[in-house]
Amino acid sequence: MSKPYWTKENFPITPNIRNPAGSLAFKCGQWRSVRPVLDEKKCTKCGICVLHCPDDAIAKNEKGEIEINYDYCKGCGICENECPAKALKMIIEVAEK
Amino acid sequence: MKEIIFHGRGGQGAVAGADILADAAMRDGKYSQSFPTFGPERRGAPVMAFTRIDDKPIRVRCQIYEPDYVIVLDSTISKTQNLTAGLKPDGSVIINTSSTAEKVREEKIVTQGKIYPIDATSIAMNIIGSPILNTVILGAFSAATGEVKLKSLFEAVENRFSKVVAEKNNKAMEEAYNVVKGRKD
Amino acid sequence: MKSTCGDKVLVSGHRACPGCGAILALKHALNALGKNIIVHVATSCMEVSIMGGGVFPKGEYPLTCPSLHTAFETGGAVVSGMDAGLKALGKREGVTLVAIAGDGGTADIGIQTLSGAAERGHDFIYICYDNEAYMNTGNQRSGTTMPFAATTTTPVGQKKRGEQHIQGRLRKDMPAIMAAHGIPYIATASIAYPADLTKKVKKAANIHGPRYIHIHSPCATGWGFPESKTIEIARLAVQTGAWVLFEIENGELTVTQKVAQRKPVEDYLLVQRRFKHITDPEIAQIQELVDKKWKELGLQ
Amino acid sequence: MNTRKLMSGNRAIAEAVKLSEVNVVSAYPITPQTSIVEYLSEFIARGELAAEFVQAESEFGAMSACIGASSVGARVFTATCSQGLALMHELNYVAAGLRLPIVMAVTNRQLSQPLGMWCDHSDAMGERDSGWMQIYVESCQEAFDTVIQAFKLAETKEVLLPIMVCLDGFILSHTSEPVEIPEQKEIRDFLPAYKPDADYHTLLDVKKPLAAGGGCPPAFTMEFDYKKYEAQEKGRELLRKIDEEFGDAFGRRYGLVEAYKCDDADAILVAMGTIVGTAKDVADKLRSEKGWRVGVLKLRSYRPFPKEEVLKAAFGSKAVAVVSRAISYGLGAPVFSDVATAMSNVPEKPVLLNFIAGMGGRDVDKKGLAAVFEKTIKAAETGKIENEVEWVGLNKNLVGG
Repeated sequence: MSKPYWTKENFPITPNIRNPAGSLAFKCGQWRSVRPVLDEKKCTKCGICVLHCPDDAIAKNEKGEIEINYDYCKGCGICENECPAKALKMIIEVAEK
Repeated sequence: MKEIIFHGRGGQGAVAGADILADAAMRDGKYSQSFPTFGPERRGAPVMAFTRIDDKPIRVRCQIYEPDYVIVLDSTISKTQNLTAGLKPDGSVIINTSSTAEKVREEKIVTQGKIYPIDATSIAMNIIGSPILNTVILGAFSAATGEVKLKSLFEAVENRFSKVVAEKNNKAMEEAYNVVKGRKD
Repeated sequence: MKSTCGDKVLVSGHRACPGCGAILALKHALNALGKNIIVHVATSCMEVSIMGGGVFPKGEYPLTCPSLHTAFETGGAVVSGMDAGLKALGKREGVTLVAIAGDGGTADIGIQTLSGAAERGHDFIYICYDNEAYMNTGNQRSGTTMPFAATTTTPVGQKKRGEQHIQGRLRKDMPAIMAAHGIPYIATASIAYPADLTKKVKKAANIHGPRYIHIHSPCATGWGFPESKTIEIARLAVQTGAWVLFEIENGELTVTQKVAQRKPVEDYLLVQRRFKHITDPEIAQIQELVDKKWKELGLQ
Repeated sequence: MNTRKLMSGNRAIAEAVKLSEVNVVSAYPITPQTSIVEYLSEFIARGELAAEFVQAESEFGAMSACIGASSVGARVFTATCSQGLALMHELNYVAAGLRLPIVMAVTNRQLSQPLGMWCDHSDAMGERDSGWMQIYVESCQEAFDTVIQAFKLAETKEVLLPIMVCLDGFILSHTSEPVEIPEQKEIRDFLPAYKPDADYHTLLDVKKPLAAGGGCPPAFTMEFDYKKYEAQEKGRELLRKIDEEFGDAFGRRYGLVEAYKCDDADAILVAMGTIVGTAKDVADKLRSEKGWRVGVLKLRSYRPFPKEEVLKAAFGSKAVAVVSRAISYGLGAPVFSDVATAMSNVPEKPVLLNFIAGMGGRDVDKKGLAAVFEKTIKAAETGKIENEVEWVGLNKNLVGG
């Protein structure tokens, strides 16, 4: 759990949030019950999964490879459904320690 | 404090007249207040407007029930309204009419108070060229009551209208002033 | 893996449902506009996802641009005030004002302020994300709900067959209403066609005056389909002609996504729980309305 | 050099808004507010005021636009009344909660039904608890001066709440009287430009992105409510201070209340707005003609409520009559409740009388107010009241009572 971004000494007059992109601290991946797994052999690096991911949890790295950020992936499965190469597969989430 | 009620019909300038009188009184160094009847104003319908003048700040803000003066822009209103309702016993009425004070009283257009008739319509038509009555009758009011200086009325009119319009109005106002003054002296 | 926002306006960690269509609409639109925007978000799913109660205490705000929420029906008027305020302060240059609202906030409760702002000619982009009902409060019908759709206020029973608005229309035609205001740019878009959507938003960004973009954004929860199918359903809406992608630039209408082989509308309807009660004659009625709209748009 | 001009209450408001150098005016026309926005539109058209005017599609839109403009850092003014103010209701709470220092003139007018456009305070009373401050004025000069004071107070960091300047519809909005207008420079010295701080205010700035107006869970909502409460409490003190500063600069002071001849009074009449002036004349007359020791307490600041001043003025009196131009159906009158609240923990309090007067433009004349004083003096002597609620000027032939 991250802390409130204000302090007691500095309690604001409105619940306005002065913290752009502060949501990156919120690991919404914990909502997930299924997770996408990438078969790198099948992946054509077309980027369709990147485009359609509602949680911005899939990106291409410097080498152009697809990487899934499980911190934010909510496991909707759009990537699996839209992948033209069938390189993504949803599997049941296992409890992480 | 002096309280004045204007009677007129929508479009005759009763409301502006009350304003000009209050403005002139202010220019005399007095305190003043003017206000219209609070309601929808329609052309031709009878309207009232009010002015208060005093040497000290005016605090009262209710309607005027016992005026010191009544200014009548249109005597035909007497058919439907008692023009002098509540008029103080020593009050005066300045009325736009081509008739005399005696006739006005005889015909029960005005039933009480001292009457100052002034043919404001003729003066306005001759000098201004249109039946603008409020400034003309204020000239007569100044002469009849001495409650406001003619010079201050001139200034108030100049402040309100363009130069050309103000000049004509002031000329007509002065004419009415002189008519009443002449009659008095 | 490290997260960076780069040039993104919407980043991860928002509170939209898994597979949300509306957040995709915002992702494409806002990222296309860039950070020099001030956004008003009307009360809606997206408002809650971006700045709902859970977001405040820890400041978990998923945008990199300033945003304001006031109420449900205020978008057009609030951006009018922003437009006037920035102009009066000499700070108007370089800032794009964006009003975001759902279909209810646009077609129903917010139509007055939107109409006023459009008619006065304020400089703003209005984005309506359309999920065809009040999803934030749990799926009540709105002015853009399709005929026969079951919602919680148009349930199906012995006496009622789901949404039953006046005959002859698929939904309240917001783009046509905005076109009647004579504003310089109007577009429809779909989350299934992000390139088309992005292109339209970028085009709008380079035009001054009121601009209106209406984005079809299916809702897995409200419509009743698996959350993995959001894009597929949105695509079916376009492929069956139930949603047409076009733009109206200075009064000139262009269909931007032509569908060569239009699929029957039942392909779109039958995969959604909200239409599971629908009968063949009812499907035929909807098909007729789709055909009619196509004809109006000069399509086959 | 001051200029002294004859002008209506509405004109005085518009002149003050002009000299406050507002950036944005957004409003929707409604009688009797209309001439305020007409004057402002004229000032803008003539180039005398460098502001943007947005005539919104409704009062609801007008307040929304005011919020939008204020949230990007503009000094903002609006005006409305009656149905218009009621239509703004939802957004009034939003403006206060976002802590936006918007100033609004309210030309107090009755609320329909029955339909009418005449004065009473029902409209502003409906917004009493919205977080806005409310100041009621008695004269055109006070209307002018209060707008200037209101911008200064609203924009003070410890306050940051919107303020309504309430003037009686028609009775003041359309009454002309001499008003002293200071020079622009003098006003600017007193009221410098509004400079919101992006780290504190609700300010939408692309260089310092923030999310404003979002949700807040129950664990924190009361704390923000407390902040607004605290701002009104501090605002009470700050209005006293700003009024003093204004007095030093311009020679006119109003206080949070005006206690007129209350020091030795047995009976005190409490009122707001234009009733006060008439009541002062009546009090003087009764003092000289009947020898009654009567006084008048004008409530100028209604929110924040001037608790200390009310207690101080009422101290030593035997009866206090509250004359309200509004009704709280099922109880009595809101202003009476407020005065009673202020006195609730005072051990030896005067008898309190609850009068409703001037509803829907019913003239509150000298006769009516003299009757109020008479009843109050009687209560001062006997320590008893005749009726829990008294209706002044009610035609009892028609409705009994």
